[in-house]
Amino acid sequence: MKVETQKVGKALVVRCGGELDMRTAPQFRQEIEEKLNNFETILSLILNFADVTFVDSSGLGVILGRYKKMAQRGGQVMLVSVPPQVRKVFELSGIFKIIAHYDSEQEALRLA
Amino acid sequence: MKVETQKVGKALVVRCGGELDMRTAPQFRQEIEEKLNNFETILSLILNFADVTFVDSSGLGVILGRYKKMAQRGGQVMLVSVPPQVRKVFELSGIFKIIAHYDSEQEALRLA
Amino acid sequence: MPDGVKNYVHLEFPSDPENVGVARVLVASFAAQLDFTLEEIDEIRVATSEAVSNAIIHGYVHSPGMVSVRVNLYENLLEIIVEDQGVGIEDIALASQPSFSTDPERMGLGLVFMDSFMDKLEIDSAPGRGTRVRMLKSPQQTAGRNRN
Amino acid sequence: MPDGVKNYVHLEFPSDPENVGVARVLVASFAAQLDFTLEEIDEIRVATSEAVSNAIIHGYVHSPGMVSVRVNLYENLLEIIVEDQGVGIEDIALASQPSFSTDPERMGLGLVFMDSFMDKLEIDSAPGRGTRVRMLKSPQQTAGRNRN
Ligand SMILES: Nc1ncnc2c1ncn2[C@@H]1O[C@H](COP(=O)(O)OP(=O)(O)O)[C@@H](O)[C@H]1O
Ligand SMILES: Nc1ncnc2c1ncn2[C@@H]1O[C@H](COP(=O)(O)OP(=O)(O)O)[C@@H](O)[C@H]1O
Repeated sequence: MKVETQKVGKALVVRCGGELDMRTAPQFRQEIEEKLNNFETILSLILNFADVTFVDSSGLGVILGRYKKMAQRGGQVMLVSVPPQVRKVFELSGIFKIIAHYDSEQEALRLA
Repeated sequence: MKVETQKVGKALVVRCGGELDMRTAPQFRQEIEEKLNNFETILSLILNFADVTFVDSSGLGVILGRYKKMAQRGGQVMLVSVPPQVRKVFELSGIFKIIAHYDSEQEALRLA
Repeated sequence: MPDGVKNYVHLEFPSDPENVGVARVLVASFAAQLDFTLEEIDEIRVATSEAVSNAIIHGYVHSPGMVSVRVNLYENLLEIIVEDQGVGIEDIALASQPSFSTDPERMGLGLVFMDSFMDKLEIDSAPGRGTRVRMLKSPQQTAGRNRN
Repeated sequence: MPDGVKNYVHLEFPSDPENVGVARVLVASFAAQLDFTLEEIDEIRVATSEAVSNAIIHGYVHSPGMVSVRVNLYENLLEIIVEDQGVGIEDIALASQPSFSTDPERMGLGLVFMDSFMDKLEIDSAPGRGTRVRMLKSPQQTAGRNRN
């Protein structure tokens, strides 16, 4: 999968693409962890899912893991542009109850 | 696969989409044959392949079959918008030597 | 072929994570023979992914093995059977509870998703004897769909 | 697994035309583990389609039967083996000639495409014993490609 990161102030924007499942979850986790470890000041992790085509429970697990990490440092995770075809697993999982989602990066950044 | 036909004067424009293989070839043949049988006046069969994603030798076979039918009535077949990913089988088969191809329907219709 | 089966495919592969996506793609492509909506196909994709991931992650947690995916097409009904010869499940009722997982890193939602996204879910498993997951789904709308 | 095989999938299905596209999709998806370009994947798709179509059209011309597609992944090499237990080929050299077909409605290009689009093509067949087509292909560029 594609994982592009960009630091914007105290936020880390992660633009993801492709399929997030048990095969790609480790890479997804590692690339984000590396950045978070390098920048202790980051308090908002913004996951842009616009180009994500598939997420299953393994994918949700790695998102929840990042949520726990960010909570530990008093930060938050924000989801952006969750496409319709992957929205259902997010809704069923209840993850939207603890992680807010936004329509655009701009909107998330404004509230970061 | 998708097969939409439109009669334009002495030409029959066929807009195709999807995969043209041994599964879909019979439907493709039948829909064109029906129209050609209904309109004996048609002298140009214009196959618009813009939305075709796959063609193999079974697909080429049914195109060549239409070519023979049209030749019998003194008509021609014209290919339009053959996408890059299916161009190779056309080139290898030598079918471009007997069937002309054009970039747009307009161009083909002008020469029909 | 079992009674009433119109067509089927049978896929076997070693428990390599690379094959989860391959199995999904196979099942989704085969399922297109029925009038499923794109949304229903997405649901089938997730259910398949969960069943195959479970075989690899849980079934073959100790040592690798083979996963089998059989997809049967009936009149207006799709049947997916995912099997492994792995460790098996001790307590299927417990395993089926939302959030239950024997792996602290996982969410315990796999069986919940299979159950929610498919019309029917059946699990046959015993410790040391492997696991067999059977899922059924029919298209909800009966209107014709233009297949590619 | 055979020597040097890193991963594989094995698909079996009855000789139903619906399954040609399913087999193509499976092989293309599995092949994505190597650094093939999109163009090379398209070539693999055509070669697979020809081999599976031949098994269905020629191999099982008299009565239906099972088709087997095995895809082996080696270090930088893909191997596709398509098998049927159909009528078999009398004269493989003759069958391989461009435009040769025992079916007057067909173009006789299937084997030509398999040979052109893959690096290596091997056919093992005998009348009444079925046909086994083995095809090999390696990515031509060795540069890394960003997989999804
Ligand atoms: N194929 C399997 N083999 C062995 N155990 C399994 C299998 N599938 C499920 N399980 C057991 O059922 C539990 C719940 O599975 P599931 O709901 O998919 O959640 P998760 O995969 O997140 O653990 C797993 O933690 C595991 O203990
Ligand atoms: N799997 C097979 N079983 C039996 N005969 C086959 C098989 N594959 C190929 N053939 C024979 O080889 C011939 C040439 O095949 P091919 O080049 O694919 O062209 P076509 O499919 O257009 O006939 C076929 O016409 C058939 O006689």
